[in-house]
Amino acid sequence: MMPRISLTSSLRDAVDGAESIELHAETIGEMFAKLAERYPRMADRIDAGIAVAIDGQIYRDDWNAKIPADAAEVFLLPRIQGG
Amino acid sequence: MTGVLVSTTINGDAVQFACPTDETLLDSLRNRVGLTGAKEGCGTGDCGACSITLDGRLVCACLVLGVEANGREIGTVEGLVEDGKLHPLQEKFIEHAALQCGICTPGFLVAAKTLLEKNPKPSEEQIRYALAGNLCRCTGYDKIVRAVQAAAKEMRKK
Amino acid sequence: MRYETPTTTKEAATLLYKEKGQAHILAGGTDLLVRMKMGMTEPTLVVDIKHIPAMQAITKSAAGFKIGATVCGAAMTEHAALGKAWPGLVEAANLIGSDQIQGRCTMVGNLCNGSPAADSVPAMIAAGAKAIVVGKDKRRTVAVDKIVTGPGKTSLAKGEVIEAITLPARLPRSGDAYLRFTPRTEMDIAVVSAAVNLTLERGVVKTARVVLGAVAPTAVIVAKAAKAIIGTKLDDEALEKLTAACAAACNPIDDKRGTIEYRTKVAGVLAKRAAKIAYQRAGGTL
Amino acid sequence: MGHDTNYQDREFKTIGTRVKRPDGIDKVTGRAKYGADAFAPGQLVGKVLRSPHAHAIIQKIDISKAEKLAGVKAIITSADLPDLTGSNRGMTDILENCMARGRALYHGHAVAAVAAIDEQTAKQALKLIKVTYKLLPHVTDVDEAMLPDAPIIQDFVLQDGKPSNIAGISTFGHGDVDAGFAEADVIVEKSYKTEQTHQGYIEPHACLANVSSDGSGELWVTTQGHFSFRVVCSTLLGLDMAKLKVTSSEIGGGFGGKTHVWTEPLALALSRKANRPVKLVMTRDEVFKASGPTSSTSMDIKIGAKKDGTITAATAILRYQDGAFPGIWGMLGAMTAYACYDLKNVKTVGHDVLVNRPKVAAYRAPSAPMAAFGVESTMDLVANEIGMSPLDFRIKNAAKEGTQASYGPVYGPIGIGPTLEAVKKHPHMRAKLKKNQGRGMACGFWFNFGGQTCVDLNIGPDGTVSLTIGTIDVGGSRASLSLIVAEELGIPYDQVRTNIGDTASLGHNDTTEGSRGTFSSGMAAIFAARDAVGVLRERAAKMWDIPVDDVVWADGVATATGAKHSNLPPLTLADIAAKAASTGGPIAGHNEVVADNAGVSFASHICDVEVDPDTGGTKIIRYTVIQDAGKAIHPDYVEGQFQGGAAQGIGWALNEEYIYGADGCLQNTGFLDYRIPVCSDLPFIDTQILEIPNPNHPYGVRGVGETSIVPPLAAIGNAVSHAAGVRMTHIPMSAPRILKAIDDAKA
Repeated sequence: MMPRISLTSSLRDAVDGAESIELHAETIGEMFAKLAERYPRMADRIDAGIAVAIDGQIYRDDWNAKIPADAAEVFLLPRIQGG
Repeated sequence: MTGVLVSTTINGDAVQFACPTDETLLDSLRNRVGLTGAKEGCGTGDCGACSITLDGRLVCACLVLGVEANGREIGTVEGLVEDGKLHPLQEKFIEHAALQCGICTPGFLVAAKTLLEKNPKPSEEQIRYALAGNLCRCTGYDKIVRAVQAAAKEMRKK
Repeated sequence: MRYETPTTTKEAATLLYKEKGQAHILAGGTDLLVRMKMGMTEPTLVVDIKHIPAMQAITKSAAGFKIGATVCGAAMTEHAALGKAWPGLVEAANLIGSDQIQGRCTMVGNLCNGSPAADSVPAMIAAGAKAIVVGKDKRRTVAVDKIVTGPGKTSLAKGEVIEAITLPARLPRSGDAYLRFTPRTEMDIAVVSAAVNLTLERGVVKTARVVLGAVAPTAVIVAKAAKAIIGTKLDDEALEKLTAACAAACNPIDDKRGTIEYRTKVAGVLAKRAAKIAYQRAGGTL
Repeated sequence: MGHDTNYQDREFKTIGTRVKRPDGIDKVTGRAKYGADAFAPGQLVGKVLRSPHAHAIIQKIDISKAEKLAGVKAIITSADLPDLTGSNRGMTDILENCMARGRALYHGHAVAAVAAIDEQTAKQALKLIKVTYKLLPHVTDVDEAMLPDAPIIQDFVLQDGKPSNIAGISTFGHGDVDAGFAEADVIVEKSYKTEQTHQGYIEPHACLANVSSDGSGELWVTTQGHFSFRVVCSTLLGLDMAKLKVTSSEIGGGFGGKTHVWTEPLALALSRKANRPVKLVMTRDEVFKASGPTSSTSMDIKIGAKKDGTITAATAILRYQDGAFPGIWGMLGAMTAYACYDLKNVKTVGHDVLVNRPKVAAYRAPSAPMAAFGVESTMDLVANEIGMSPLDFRIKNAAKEGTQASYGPVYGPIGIGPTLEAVKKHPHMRAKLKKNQGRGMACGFWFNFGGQTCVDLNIGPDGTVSLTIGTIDVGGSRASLSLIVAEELGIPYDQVRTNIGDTASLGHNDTTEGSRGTFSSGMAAIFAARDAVGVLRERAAKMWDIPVDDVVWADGVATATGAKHSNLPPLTLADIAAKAASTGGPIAGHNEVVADNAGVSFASHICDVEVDPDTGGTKIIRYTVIQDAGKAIHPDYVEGQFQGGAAQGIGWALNEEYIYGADGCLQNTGFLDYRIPVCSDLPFIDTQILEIPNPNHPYGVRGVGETSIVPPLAAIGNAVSHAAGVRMTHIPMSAPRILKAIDDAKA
């Protein structure tokens, strides 16, 4: 199964306005690589920092994190800061 | 710049230091005597982090000139330990987790000690008002007030 | 910066008179050291008056109390007889800063600093306090309300030093009170304040003085407010008149601590509450 | 590597006990060394000259007189800090914020700095530096900065190709809000404003910089992230990272304000120029003028609901002020605004707006408290309109597992529902109120996060254990981490000591922010301890000369299993450590981890206030914090975080604010007029810790530190509205604002 990757609205302009994309990747790093390949404008956004929620768990840093084949949701959102 | 020699007593010890006349006692204590327990949080008497006693009275060391200490008795947080034993306030502050970052702690301890010497059985309200000159940004004061209450109780037993 | 520790008031006055540069008196230092820290003043001479015996004590005589210029707020609070006679004044002095500030600050410093928001000043004026002023050549006694002439300004001549504050002998059935509004419960500057001092005769206000702080360039004596309650038992009508008189006497500014509107409104509220406290302290029942 | 981060339900022995912190004695005796407590031989005093203007071109800086003053050893201006940041905009902004480059962007912006033999000389030198300014129009209000004719703060910021102060517009949400509002029986729309606040840590920024002529250097500094400071400082100064050793002092509070460099690069540059150590300590005045406040905001909130209490749609238009440099603060407000609720149709738009104020830094759950104030106040208004209790209205709409969060993803197991149920059961909700008193409640959310983390665990020859971490300890985390190691190794707490390593002793650790300290270093400590247990078992096996598979580690001892080894007495840590030399050398565990999944956190607060209707003065009568903390490692310090966040929120709600004059200058740069709560302002703050385990931490730990500051603004606003009968829409709810609202309502 290929998980759908949803994007927060501020990232959509980099993927030609799509709200979500179908893409096969086993890890966050692989997903980012494939996204940047398919949508060159995503490269800068990825460099600037994107957090990834996989079934509700937010990964801010770990590009090795696995994307399970049965993941119900992969969501890309801006990288956050705290106090 | 005019410099003067100051002879004073700090925590019971005779101490001499030389300082410019316009230097605060806080700077003298920290930079010339080497007692850095009193902290500068504001330098204008609004935070109490530099609380010390001067002839037994609680004051902000940032609002006293170093030269004024001549011939007088100073008490700082470094003098709270007696015979190698922590003061009950120090014990209770640790036990009750009454400090987080700890920068305000020396000032609170000196102020609380002064309070308990005058009033061994203060009410919660009296504690809160007596410590109102000491700002703490971490704890919301809850555990500080509880630690002072516990120390007061402990000290009354003796 | 020269630092001097004279042992007589006259000596202090002479030092201050002769100084060509920026000269300051150091008593509690709770204003002076802040101004030095903020770079608002760079003194060439500081005269520490705490070594002058005539300034160090609170004394009581048939004429009333005399409070030396270097007596700190905490020492006033500790003086039982003073607190009994002038509870409002002692409370006002006690409101200047934290316990740490109380260990140093003095009423005379509070006065000479010339702040419109000084806590002890309305209470001193309400009490009819006088200042003993010593110059290099002569002494004079001045009513406290004549000392401050504007924000940061006083009527003292170059070299003049206030040695002590005197309070008149306390008549029986008298009471005073001071209230202020501050955003915090402690460690704050009055946004607006009110002091009331009164004497009763058979439960009726015989004499009264109402003074407001932080509503004008200097503390304001509101004669109309006093008049409104004289001859009354502080009934609602009298208190309403007092409130209105206080509002009318306000000439405040908008600043970081409060608005004109707020100060004008709350001055009357505080004066009313202070009048009630003073009345009860004088033995009246509301 | 390869450690399982999943939650393992188990019985704890030491976790959850209230032990004494290891740094306690140093901190109650005055021995603990903070930023300003260091000394280096030959050190100079550093001082910074700051702009007296809100916005001005710096035409000339004449240092000739200052240079000639005896005792002055170095003077720097922006010319001494060439731009080495390449095309990294964020880094360039940091450089420019540290020292103005041709233009002062806010009152207090650094313009020059000196190093001299003592304080008096340094101050004198600042006076002798003559700066020629050409004043520019300024803007300090967020709404005014968005007007078409507003003075432009940064030329590189464009909207639709034109210069603008709007540095970013971020939109979040899902569904169709127009359709949702059409379905609503009740719609409430309200605008709110909140003023700028400061983190208000009691310790000013302070550092001691020492750069040698060979380009190596040391920096002693009060910071939330010494590794990040190393990255930034070495980049700005062109130093090799490995040659700059940064040591974190004890830290006197941070709350986000010490995640950022302010004067540290200046101290390093001065030290390099003078070739001597330079100590640079900010005054309180400088801290307020020129270090990390939070945003002031302006917001429009709209919520629609059916009579049965179902929210049909919600929107939030948020305008957050970033200071003079772009940030993500409006974006974070837009992400967090509705995070507590299960909404079918929701849209939030966050604007990041530039003004002539200091660069905004994170402040505890940054941006969430303001948005929560708008949303949670409006929630009460809607509940009131439909005749439902505010609590039941929130319970009905609370987010739960499977809810699509308003910021995008779908929630796993979360704690908002349980905190609301706990509110319902709490005795505080049934306590009687007196005249002029009112009760309010509100909810809050924060993300929490983990990040790069690295720890070292070393077992000494006597069997005591030393844990070295790279996250700093602001509130007792060394005690919590020692508890974790003690738990994992099965030994007493006293046998473990946790220390904070400098940048030369560990790999990179991210800044201690986002409530990550105990969560992430705790995770790494567990794994390092497990590695060490593996080594201990091997060593015991060697000592016994039996297969390692026959050795188990439990309760702090190695035991040989099986009947054939029943003659072997257990070996303690000390027994094994004593023989380390002959069994393979020092015994250690080590772990590097990217600790993601800190677990989102929710809180619900209850507050009673009393309002004096004649003065507008407000007193907090009672306050209760209920928060999901995951597993509480050291309950005292979890409670401390709850209470501290609530107290900061109370100060923000009632009194704290940056006050700018018409000249664009900050008027209250001290603790007298920037009023953080004093002891007599507050009651005891009750706490209730809910321990809903984080599924992604072996012990179920979540971030704890930040969420507690989110609900207070709204909880107090709601309480004031019940006490005084007026809805406050402007924070802080100072006495003049409340009295005016009361009078306006009467009129």
